[in-house]
Amino acid sequence: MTTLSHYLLLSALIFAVGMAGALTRRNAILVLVGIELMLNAANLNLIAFWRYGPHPEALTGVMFAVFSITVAAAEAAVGLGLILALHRHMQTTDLDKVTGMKG
Amino acid sequence: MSEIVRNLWLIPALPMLAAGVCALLKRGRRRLSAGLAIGAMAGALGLSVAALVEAMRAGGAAETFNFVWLQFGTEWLKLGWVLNPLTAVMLVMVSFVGLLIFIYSVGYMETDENFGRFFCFLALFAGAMLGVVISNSLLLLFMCWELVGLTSYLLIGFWFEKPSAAAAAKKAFIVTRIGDLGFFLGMMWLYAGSGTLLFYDHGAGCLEHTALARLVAQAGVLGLPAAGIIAILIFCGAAGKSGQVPLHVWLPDAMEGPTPVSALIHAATMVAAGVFLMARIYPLLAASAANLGSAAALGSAASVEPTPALMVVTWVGAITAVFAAVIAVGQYDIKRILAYSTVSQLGYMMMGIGVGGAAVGMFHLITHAFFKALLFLGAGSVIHGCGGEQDIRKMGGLRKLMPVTFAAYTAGMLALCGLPLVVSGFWSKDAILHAASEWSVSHVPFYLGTIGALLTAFYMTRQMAYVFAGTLRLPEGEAQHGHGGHHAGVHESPAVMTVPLVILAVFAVGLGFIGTPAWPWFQSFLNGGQASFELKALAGEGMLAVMATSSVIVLAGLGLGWMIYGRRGIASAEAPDAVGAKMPAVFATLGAAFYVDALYAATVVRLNNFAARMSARLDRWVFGGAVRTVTGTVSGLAHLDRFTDETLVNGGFDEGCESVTLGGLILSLLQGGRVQNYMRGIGTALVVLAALMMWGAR
Amino acid sequence: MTIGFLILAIVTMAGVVAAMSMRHLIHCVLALTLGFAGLAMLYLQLEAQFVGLTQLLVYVGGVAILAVFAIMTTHSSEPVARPGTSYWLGGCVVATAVFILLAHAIEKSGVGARTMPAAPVGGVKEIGVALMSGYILPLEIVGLLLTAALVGAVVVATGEGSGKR
Amino acid sequence: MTRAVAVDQMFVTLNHALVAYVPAVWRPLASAVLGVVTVMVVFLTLFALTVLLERKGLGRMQNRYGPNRVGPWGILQPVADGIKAIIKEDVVPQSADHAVHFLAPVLIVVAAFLNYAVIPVGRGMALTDLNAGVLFFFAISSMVELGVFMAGWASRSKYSLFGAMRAIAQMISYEVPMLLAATATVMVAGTLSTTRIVEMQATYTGQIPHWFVLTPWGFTGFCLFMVAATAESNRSPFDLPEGESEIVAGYFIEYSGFKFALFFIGEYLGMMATSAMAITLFLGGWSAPLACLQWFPTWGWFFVKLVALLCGFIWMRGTLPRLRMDQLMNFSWKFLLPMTLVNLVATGLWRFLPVGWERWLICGALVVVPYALLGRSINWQGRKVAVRRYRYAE
Repeated sequence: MTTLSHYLLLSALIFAVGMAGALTRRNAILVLVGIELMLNAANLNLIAFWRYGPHPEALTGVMFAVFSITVAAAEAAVGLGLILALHRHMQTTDLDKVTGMKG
Repeated sequence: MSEIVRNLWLIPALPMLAAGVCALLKRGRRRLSAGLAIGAMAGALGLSVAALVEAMRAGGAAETFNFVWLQFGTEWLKLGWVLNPLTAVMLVMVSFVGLLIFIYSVGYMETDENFGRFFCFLALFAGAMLGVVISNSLLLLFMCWELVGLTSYLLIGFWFEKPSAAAAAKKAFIVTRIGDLGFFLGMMWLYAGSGTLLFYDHGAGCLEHTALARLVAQAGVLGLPAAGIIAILIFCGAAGKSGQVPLHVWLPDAMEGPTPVSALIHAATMVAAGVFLMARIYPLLAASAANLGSAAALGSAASVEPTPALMVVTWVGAITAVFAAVIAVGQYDIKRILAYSTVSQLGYMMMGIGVGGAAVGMFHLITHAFFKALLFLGAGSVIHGCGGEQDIRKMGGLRKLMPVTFAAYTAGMLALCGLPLVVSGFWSKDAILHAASEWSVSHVPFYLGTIGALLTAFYMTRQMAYVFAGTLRLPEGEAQHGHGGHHAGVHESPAVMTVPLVILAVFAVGLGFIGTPAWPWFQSFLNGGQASFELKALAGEGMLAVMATSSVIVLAGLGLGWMIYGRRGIASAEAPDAVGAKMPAVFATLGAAFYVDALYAATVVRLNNFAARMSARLDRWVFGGAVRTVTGTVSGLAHLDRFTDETLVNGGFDEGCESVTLGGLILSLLQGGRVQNYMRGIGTALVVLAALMMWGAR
Repeated sequence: MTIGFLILAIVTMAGVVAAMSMRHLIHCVLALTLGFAGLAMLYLQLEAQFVGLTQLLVYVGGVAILAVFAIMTTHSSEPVARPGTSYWLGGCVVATAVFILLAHAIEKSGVGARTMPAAPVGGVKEIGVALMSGYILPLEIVGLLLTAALVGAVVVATGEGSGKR
Repeated sequence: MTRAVAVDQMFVTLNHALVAYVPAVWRPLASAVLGVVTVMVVFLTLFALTVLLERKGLGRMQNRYGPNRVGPWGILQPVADGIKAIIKEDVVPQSADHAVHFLAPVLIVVAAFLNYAVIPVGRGMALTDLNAGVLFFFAISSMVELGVFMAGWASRSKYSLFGAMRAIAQMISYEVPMLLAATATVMVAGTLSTTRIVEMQATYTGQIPHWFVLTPWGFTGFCLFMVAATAESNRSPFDLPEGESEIVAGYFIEYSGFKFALFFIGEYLGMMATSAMAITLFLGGWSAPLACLQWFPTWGWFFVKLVALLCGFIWMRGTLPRLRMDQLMNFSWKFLLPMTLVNLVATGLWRFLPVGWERWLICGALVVVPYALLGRSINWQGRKVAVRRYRYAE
């Protein structure tokens, strides 16, 4: 029998992997992908809590997940657009080379 | 109120609009700018004629249109325009003469590269002048008046690359400003005294009975009533603008401008604005208890008792008339002769207003505008034909070379001299002399006027003899327009210049018939009455005697001139003047215009310089010394202050700053610009916080 | 733990880990789609049909393709680490710490003991009704957000003054 | 009537009969496997027939015979093709990304087959009745793009990469109007379940069925959907991604042998799947076109309609020339998308206006007027679209 904690642990694992990617990869696109993964992990949490919650008929978690997916899609579009703009200006997507805000 | 009165503002607005558009045009759009200016002027002429018709229909009554311009507190400042016979006549004259001169300018300025600018200024001038004419408010009139002065300045200095032109423009501007100071003071006083600057405002205007009565009742200075003082102050402005002695010095110099400008501004219209102003405020000039009682504010000389203001005007005018005429005899520059002649004639007009009322002066103004414009344009034609030469000694024999110009010039010259019975100048001058002969105060102005007439005829004959008679004395190498041969360069001017000349000539001769004693239409129109044709008025009281005297005088002047200059002819350009040879000292004095400029240079200018130097000394030693003492004390204190500041305060502050900078440098190492470093920091902080929440915060 | 969940979890984790660790960017994105698809399957398994299919549509059909496009357009590849600039270990440590914290929190909280209640009836229609009634305001705001993001992304990606596209 | 019902439901009955032999625990799995196998067999056969039909039909349109050597009238040609594809050497470029290169055709075919899961082939004959069937269909369709990209990218060839990029751009562009066109039906039906949508259309007023295509918005939606579907399946005139004269063969140029055949299958299966979706959404699914024709089995009607639409595709391919890339994009974003949006408005009005001729008038005008305006104002590179008269050699 699958319990809620299984889903939550899986979600935490995905979150951690996404975070590790976002922290270690140098390519801006992959960093963005890592962030998307973190968002997805959160979505999995939402759905799992909804399904195991006391009032699944209220659809709260589903709604939250739907909006979250929508926002994540918008975020991805804008993020990738920004990466394109970054590439046009600096000819690189290597985040280590993008240090224009250096103190 | 008829449509034309309501829309009277269009008349000055049209040329002003044209000027605005011309100013925006590119330099190369010569035809367009000239066309705009001429078209606007033609439109203004059409409207002016309509206004004249309306004024004739209204029969002398002043129709006004007033509006509120500013409100301060409970006071209103109104502006407006007025249509009465004076306005209508002046409008038609200005726009008609202006139109002809505009057309003439197309030919005269043909080769000038600043053609567009010229027409822009001309149109602006015309608009401002028409604004002066229609103003129903002394303030609006003053604004336009100053605008006229500005355009005059601009046009005199049109060839500003010539130092003399630039100097002349400056001189004109400054000298007229002296007069305008009086004008402004008068205006202030008038507003203070009467509470309005509107001329006519349905009984409440400053030229109407109520206000005049108040002004007459108020005490001024020197024992004169306020009305008289105000009128004299305003006359100062008029004297400056109209070149009356002693403010006449700018007008001959103003001839540095292009000849159409001389014709339009410094002969026909602007300088006449002073006379016009006097005519406009004639009720104020003539305001005295006795005159107000007889209710003949704008009446003829007979019913007006001379007031101090009128006397001032008369005397200044009479003296100017003779003074300038004398100077004109000794001049060699074709335009300067005409300029002094203009000054002289303006003196006549002032005298006419003083002795005979507005109508008399205005009649001479109108006729003078035509024939003096004609003379100037003729002179311009001569100058144009001779390739820019202005010295009459180097001319001669142009009668055959420039026949049209000669004919027109002769007509103008005869009109100016006042050839008996034929020309307009005779009738208008005769009216002035007749009024002067009947003046109750003194007969001296009459005699002065007679002498002036003699001199006028004399110097004009001299000029004709120099310019048109004899043989051409133009040196080789000048005015060669490339045709080769003997002075083939001297030529008749193109039709665009001669046609306005001919039209003006017709008017110069014929215009006098609207104001003869037998049929005084002009005078009665201005005075609001009906003219009737009575031949026997010619033989009226003293009329014939004055006419005969004037005829004899004029013929004598002409004959004398012919005797001295025409008969023998002028041998060469270097030959001394016939009069000058006899009386060199006197003649030199005349040539230098009685040394008025030198006098001013020796007195006014030097006094001014001396005062300036004294001010400088005062400034440097007295005030400067005080200032230096104060500054020395202050700067000593400042040094002390600086010492404490730098060593004590700044030292501490710098230490603080340095340590902050150092800290910033160390901290900025954290800000590596690497996003992921920040993210790692955030992640670590998150972990630590969560761990604290979980385990630490029990 | 059921077999289905185990398989899906393994597939998903494989995809996710591959996405974050493979050298070639395109491989990363392809592995990522596998992870996304696995997550979608997990949603379906949790009876969230609509969310699962939306996940598939948006992430596999949209975001992954977008990422691929971005990679192709920028010719990017994972840069070679320069010596002394490797933060690989640091990132991993932080991520691991986060996971340990989360796992600890999950274990401690006791929600994991919950059992799955009966599957809720209906699905898509109820979601639609809820979207159009109780959630109408968020829906409108999300619509606005999407429009803004669309326009913004186009503007940012087009750049100033370039007439391409 | 009972006989007709029996014929209609014979596959369902057969399924139940076969599954009954399996132990109860395994029955759902057995039923699913049976259904999947059946669908695969049936549609693969249909694929073979379609290819033959297309080759013969195109041949006729181009004044030639088409395949006529293998078997009587050439009807065994697909078999020969299949054998050839299987035994041909599978060439993989040396620099290719082998794993991805292998996965791409598989993904495409799997995605194409998955689409059929929600298509109701006959009364009660859908593999699954998902709540969100239509959404499922589009979600799966979007996976094809990924397969296309994988194929193009893994081949390490410029041509295939260009083809893949073109294909993805085109598919993304046309997915939007396609989805919006389908949304119209969903709005009126009030459900995303394909089975329910078809059942709603399978009622009659007199002889006339309640097909959505017989309404103004439905007709518009159907036309838009079909145009988008043509582009979505990379068919002529939208076959730029595999335009032979431009980029040789597009994203699958580096494939040979059975993998190539898989692409081929995937393309035709995709085409058939979208056609089936169009039938489900607009053409009444398995319902008979007239009430009096209901004696014919429902699955029969479905396949009649499917073949008719396929013939339409073939006809279009034989008729229309290929578009340029900019024309393609312009058409999608400047014509199809606005039209679908307008159509959505018309659909909403249709849903809420009272029944009567006014409804027809308003919705019809709302669709026709924008169509005329958009059609006129559409601008290819500054030129208006006009009837072009070709002058042949004179």
